[in-house]
Amino acid sequence: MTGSKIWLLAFVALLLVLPALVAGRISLSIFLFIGLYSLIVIGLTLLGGHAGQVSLGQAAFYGLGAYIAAISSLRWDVSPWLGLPMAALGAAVIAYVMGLPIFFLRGHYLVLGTLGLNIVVDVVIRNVQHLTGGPTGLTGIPPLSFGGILISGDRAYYYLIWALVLVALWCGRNLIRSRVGRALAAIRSSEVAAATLGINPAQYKGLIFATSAAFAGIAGALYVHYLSFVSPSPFAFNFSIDLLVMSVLGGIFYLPGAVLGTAILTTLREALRTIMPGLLGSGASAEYEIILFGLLLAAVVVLMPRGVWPVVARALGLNADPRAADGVPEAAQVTIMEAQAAEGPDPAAGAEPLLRVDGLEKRFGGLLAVHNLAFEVRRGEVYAIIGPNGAGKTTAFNLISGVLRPTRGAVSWRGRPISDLAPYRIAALGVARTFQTPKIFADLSVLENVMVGLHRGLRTGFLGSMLGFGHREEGAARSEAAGYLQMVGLLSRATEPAGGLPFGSLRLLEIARALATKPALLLLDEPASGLSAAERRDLVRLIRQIRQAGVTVLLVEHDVSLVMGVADRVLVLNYGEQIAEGTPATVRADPRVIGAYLGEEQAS
Amino acid sequence: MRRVFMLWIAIAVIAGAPALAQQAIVKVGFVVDVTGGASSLGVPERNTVLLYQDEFGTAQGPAGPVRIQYIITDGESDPTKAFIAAKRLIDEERVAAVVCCTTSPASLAIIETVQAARVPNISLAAAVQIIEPVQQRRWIFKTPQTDRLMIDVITDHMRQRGIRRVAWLGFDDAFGQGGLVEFEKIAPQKQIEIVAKESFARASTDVSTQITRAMGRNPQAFLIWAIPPGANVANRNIRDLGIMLPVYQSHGVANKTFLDLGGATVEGTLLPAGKLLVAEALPDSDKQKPVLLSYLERYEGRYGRGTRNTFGGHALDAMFILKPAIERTLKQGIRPENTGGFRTVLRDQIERGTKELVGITGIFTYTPRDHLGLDRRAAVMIEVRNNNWTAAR
Amino acid sequence: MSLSQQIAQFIASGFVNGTIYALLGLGLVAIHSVTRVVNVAQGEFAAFGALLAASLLAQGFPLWPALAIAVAASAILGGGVHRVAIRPARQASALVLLIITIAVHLALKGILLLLWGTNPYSLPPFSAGPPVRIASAVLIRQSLWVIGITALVLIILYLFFTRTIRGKSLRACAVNPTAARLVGIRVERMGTLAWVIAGALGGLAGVLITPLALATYDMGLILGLKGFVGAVVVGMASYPWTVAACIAFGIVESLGAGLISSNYRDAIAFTALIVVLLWRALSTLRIGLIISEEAAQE
Amino acid sequence: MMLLEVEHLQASYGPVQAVRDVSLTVGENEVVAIIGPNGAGKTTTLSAITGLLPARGEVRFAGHRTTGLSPEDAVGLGISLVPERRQLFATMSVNDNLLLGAYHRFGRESREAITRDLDDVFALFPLLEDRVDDPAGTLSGGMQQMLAIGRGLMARPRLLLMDEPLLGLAPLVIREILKTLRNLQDRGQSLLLVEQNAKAALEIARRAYVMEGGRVALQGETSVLAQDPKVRAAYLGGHVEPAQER
Repeated sequence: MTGSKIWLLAFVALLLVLPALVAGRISLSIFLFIGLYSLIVIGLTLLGGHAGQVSLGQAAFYGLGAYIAAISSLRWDVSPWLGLPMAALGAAVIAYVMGLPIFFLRGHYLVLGTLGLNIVVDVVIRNVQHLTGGPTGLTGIPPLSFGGILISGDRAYYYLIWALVLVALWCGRNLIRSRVGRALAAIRSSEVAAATLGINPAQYKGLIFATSAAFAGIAGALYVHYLSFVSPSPFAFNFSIDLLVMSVLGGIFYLPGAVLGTAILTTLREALRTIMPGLLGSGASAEYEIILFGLLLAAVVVLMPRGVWPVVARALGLNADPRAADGVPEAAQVTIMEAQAAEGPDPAAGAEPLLRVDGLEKRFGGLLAVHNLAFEVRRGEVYAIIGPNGAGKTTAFNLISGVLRPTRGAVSWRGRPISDLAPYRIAALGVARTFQTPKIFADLSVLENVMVGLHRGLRTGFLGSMLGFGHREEGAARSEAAGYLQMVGLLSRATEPAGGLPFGSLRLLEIARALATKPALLLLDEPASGLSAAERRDLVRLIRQIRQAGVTVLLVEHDVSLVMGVADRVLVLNYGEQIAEGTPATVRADPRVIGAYLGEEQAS
Repeated sequence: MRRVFMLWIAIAVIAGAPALAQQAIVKVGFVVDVTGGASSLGVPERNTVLLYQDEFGTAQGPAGPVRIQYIITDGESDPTKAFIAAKRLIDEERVAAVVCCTTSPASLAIIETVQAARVPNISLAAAVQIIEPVQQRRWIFKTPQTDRLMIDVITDHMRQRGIRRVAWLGFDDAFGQGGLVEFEKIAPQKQIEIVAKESFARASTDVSTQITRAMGRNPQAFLIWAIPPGANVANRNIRDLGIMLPVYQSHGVANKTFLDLGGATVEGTLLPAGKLLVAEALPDSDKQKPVLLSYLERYEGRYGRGTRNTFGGHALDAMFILKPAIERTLKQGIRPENTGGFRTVLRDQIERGTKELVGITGIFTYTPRDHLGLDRRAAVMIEVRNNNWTAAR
Repeated sequence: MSLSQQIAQFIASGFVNGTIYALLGLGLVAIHSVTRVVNVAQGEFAAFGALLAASLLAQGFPLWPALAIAVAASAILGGGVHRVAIRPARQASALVLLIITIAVHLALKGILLLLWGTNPYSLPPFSAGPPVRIASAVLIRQSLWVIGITALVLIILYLFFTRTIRGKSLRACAVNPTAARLVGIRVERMGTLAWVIAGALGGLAGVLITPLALATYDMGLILGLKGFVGAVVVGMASYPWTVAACIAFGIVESLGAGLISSNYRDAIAFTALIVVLLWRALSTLRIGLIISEEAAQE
Repeated sequence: MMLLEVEHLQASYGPVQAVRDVSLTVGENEVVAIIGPNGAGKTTTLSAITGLLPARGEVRFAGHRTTGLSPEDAVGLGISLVPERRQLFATMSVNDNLLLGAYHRFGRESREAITRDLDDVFALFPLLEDRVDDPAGTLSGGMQQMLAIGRGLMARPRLLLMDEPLLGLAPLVIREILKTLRNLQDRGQSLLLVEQNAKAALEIARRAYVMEGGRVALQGETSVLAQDPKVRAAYLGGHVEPAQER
């Protein structure tokens, strides 16, 4: 049995005996509220830590869940047990509908957007008095009952809530380690990279927002049935701040941190409430409590910016990283060649070029980055674009992969215009790319990075992932990903965090990841820059291997020698102008190319 | 890192420590809002308990004096926090009775808890739902006048002045809502038309928008249902806009803060309140007068002249009610260690034994049908004159 | 009162409120542009300044020296917060810095509570006299002080940022911190300076609003939030646009409350805010994903 | 004594150890170039010398050990960097950019001295004077580069480091900048120049270092290096893999 399992069992055992342990000494309600808030914070951790979306509006969903449960059981006589899923679903649906637009916002805008949402919900609850009872609230909400068994009293709710917390932790853990979890982590690292691997960031962000809202909604429903009373003030945005503090305090990247942070914050407050009067006289405490609380919070966050959990985990001899548990993957099974061979001949081959770029232009403010770019890439070739820095090569790549919208001109894929498509749709067509500065998902392992590339080929959905389905699929995916790693020579480092790889390996990893999407066209953006001479030789070998497997390659590079070595055809750019196109030999002989690269004097 | 854990364990031990000490004392738990939005009410409540806890610190039992310990906890103006605080008092301290809470939502939040735990509770909040329906609120009493009683007094005064069109300006919270509900019920009975209903937040810094809107409906008077500082902001905005209509406020402004902040802008403002504010002006025949004067002397002696307010009075009334009830319970031979039995008998004693008890807020007589125990004698109309409380004409 | 009179009144009171928000918003922009911190405790500077001014006045200080001391003390408080709480954690993520300012907000609130209690305090209007009529709106004299002093502060800030090398170096830190270091500007010290300015602006907002709306130890959060709204809508970058956005927010808030429903005052204001944010976000998205991702990394 | 002496410098850029072992010197009134392919560690070397990145090894400037100093201090000592991609204060005016270049001199020297140097820069780049109130970001690439150099000069550096001053510029502009650099050279300004445009760099510098993979691969007089077949191969292609191999 592993250390983590022993500690988990110990934790569950502690939860079980806790009521008996504290009976008559410490009110169980504190532990009950720790559980209740943990439920919400787990959702916030999934959202903030794993998907990178910081919400300051979580109390709104807690409130929505509470009011849905209260109103349905009190006003509409819905069985409280139905109220629980209704609260979860209601909060989730509202979160998804409102979240989709809000997630167009980023950074501070997202924080402000969710905060605004919280305030709007709060105001609406206060004012729809015929339903919500207004600011005074609703009394007499029935307790939960299941087939005649009444859930009432602290113990019953304590066990129910903590059971749900354990379920939520389990679901969260499943989610993190699943295909969906990887996609979310990828989005957090780089939305652009995730999108070019075929992941629709808006959809996933909306879904995880909805999930976190569902957790909060369930907590809200439990709250009202436990108290049998609801009023709007616990759901104001101040509580959203509290929730965020809990999750950061415990460690927003770690699920156990959600419970830990909640426990610390709640017990700290209660402890201060108890200790301070003892030190300073009855009733004279409130002022010091807040000060001390603020100072402690600041100190903890300054000293442990990743939260308390990693520190605790180390003390317990655990590995805090939820992903590190898996062992080294099995040997490779699948390679790029087989995948491509299975695709069969291209029906349009010969008639239509694979990729066609026509009169492409991109303007940033006053700067013309790409000017009247036009070329065609034929199936099966290695086509290279060379030119000095600042010649607009990378911008061209961004236009082709849908990451930027062209100011003018068109990109067509097998004869079909694609310049209006989102990057994840273009990826789905079979276009994969790498980036000039590798956009690696640094928090994922090397293997998982490649598995993100496999994302579109896997089936397990959001709910399935949460419930832990798709083990077999995962196993196969791991082997397959290992195959791609072997191909680029990184298999031995599969379990390492990708962020720790040396620069040259990052480039190779990015190529492996792109290959895992089984592309028809691979765009390589300056793959040789930053590589040592030996690494360049490996790269050339790899590009040839990829070409032999039938994948078309479009290459942007300014290392002329490398391009000359691998390309079938070369396009030479100079300041947004196409000065030559043809085979390496033709281009090399072109006086204009020599002029651009060696200076005019030498050319003459 | 081990040290972090040790610290944590130390905190846990200290936190749990009070629960370990069990003596033959009767504990009474107060949950009042020392911080947060309702702190202008909660602080005088706390101050009063601190002032009187020694005097009310012993109960005469048949086997000699028994100590009454008062435990004060901050409800932080948040129903959930108040709920947890009350829970802890009941479960950990095993108090004989709780006095909770300062505000109506918090008082409502703990109803089921005190009912289920069978602990007598005295609420310091206004809403009538806290004690009604009495059949489902057997364990709950309250000391402040209800909004209904106060609105009754105000509307009578309005009629007397011939005011028929009133603009309502209330907080957008439970306090404001509670007042509006009663006003809407009572106003038609007295042929008063509510021409505008505007609300504003506790933390508002400017209410002139709402006032401007209300003025569009030509009211003859404003009725503001708020507490300071919001109540002052509204009152001041009315005067700043050059509006000279009569301004009525609620009993929520019956404290020194209102006068200090208001200055000239609250001159002439009318409000209903307990007799405490105008105690000196009462006729000597008034039964409450000596009690009021004694409280004032003590409170203002400690916290400064003019600091009188009715909220501390509500808390003191709870102590007035509890101490004799505890003594009667002890006399029945119930030991305080028998927490459950003690609570049950104490509840009965509060309900049956509180008769014509002269308190600060009024004269209390609880019955199984009435857990408010006050009548019209408990409120008078007051007018601010020369920045002081005077009996209104 | 006719509808047009009412609207004039709504706009006037919204304008005054917006001016106060603007002072807080400016402080937030100063802090964020130099130190990349969203300061939740900004409103506490206002509360501190206001409460201190009230106490000084009660101690017998004349009005103007009391105000000046209060604003200066708020400035020192701002710089102190940067030195004590922000600088030691400058390497931390934006989220952790946000949490630190939440902690600072709590600690400061507690200290204010300890020193001043829960009672509200008031300051006298800076000058006595009957309200002034402008068009059909009534403005009390303090409102004119608010607008006038804010305008003066804006002019001073403008001159500081455009005419002095210190002001220019502060802007330089915001525009390009790396380049600023390369020309020898000590960005960390500039960070403290930004916090000092923010503290002063906060304190000023506090003493300006107190004659209108009273000061309490917990007045800060809501004030700061509204300043934040104005600052973020224009991207936490531009001083003049922050002022415009804050005033616009004040007017929208007031008009929404006046014309639609005062009950939904905040809901209307924040819905309008979300709509503006979305419009901004979508217009960035039209250019492409990379641009918006880079914008998010700022 | 050399003005700048660097021995066994090591530095990392994020996870990449971009500089593994670099030793170089720059003398008074000397122009030295570092050339090499993209990613060879040239920029990191300059960053490490100015203190933008933490470095290990030995850096001495004018006889004082300066390893690990901050860029703010470096400017005060007389090391000024014209960074890669110019790093201008884009929303601020040309004039403000130049004044900020002299930031560390304010309060120490007279306003007149600074104004004099400002006129000097305008004499060097007359085009800038016409746009003196325009935001730096609205200038063309070439003028931005001139402004960046001008800003560097405003610090009155004993040693001016330049990172890719010719990057992304049109040939005509390149000639203009080169002319200025020669001009500076004639005035006795010490220069350490990082450039990918080997041709131009070798032309202007007296000595050069060729970097590859974070190390100095070759060094020497530029006249010698320019004829070196390996240097020619690296910039003309064919060095990595002969094309005929396919």
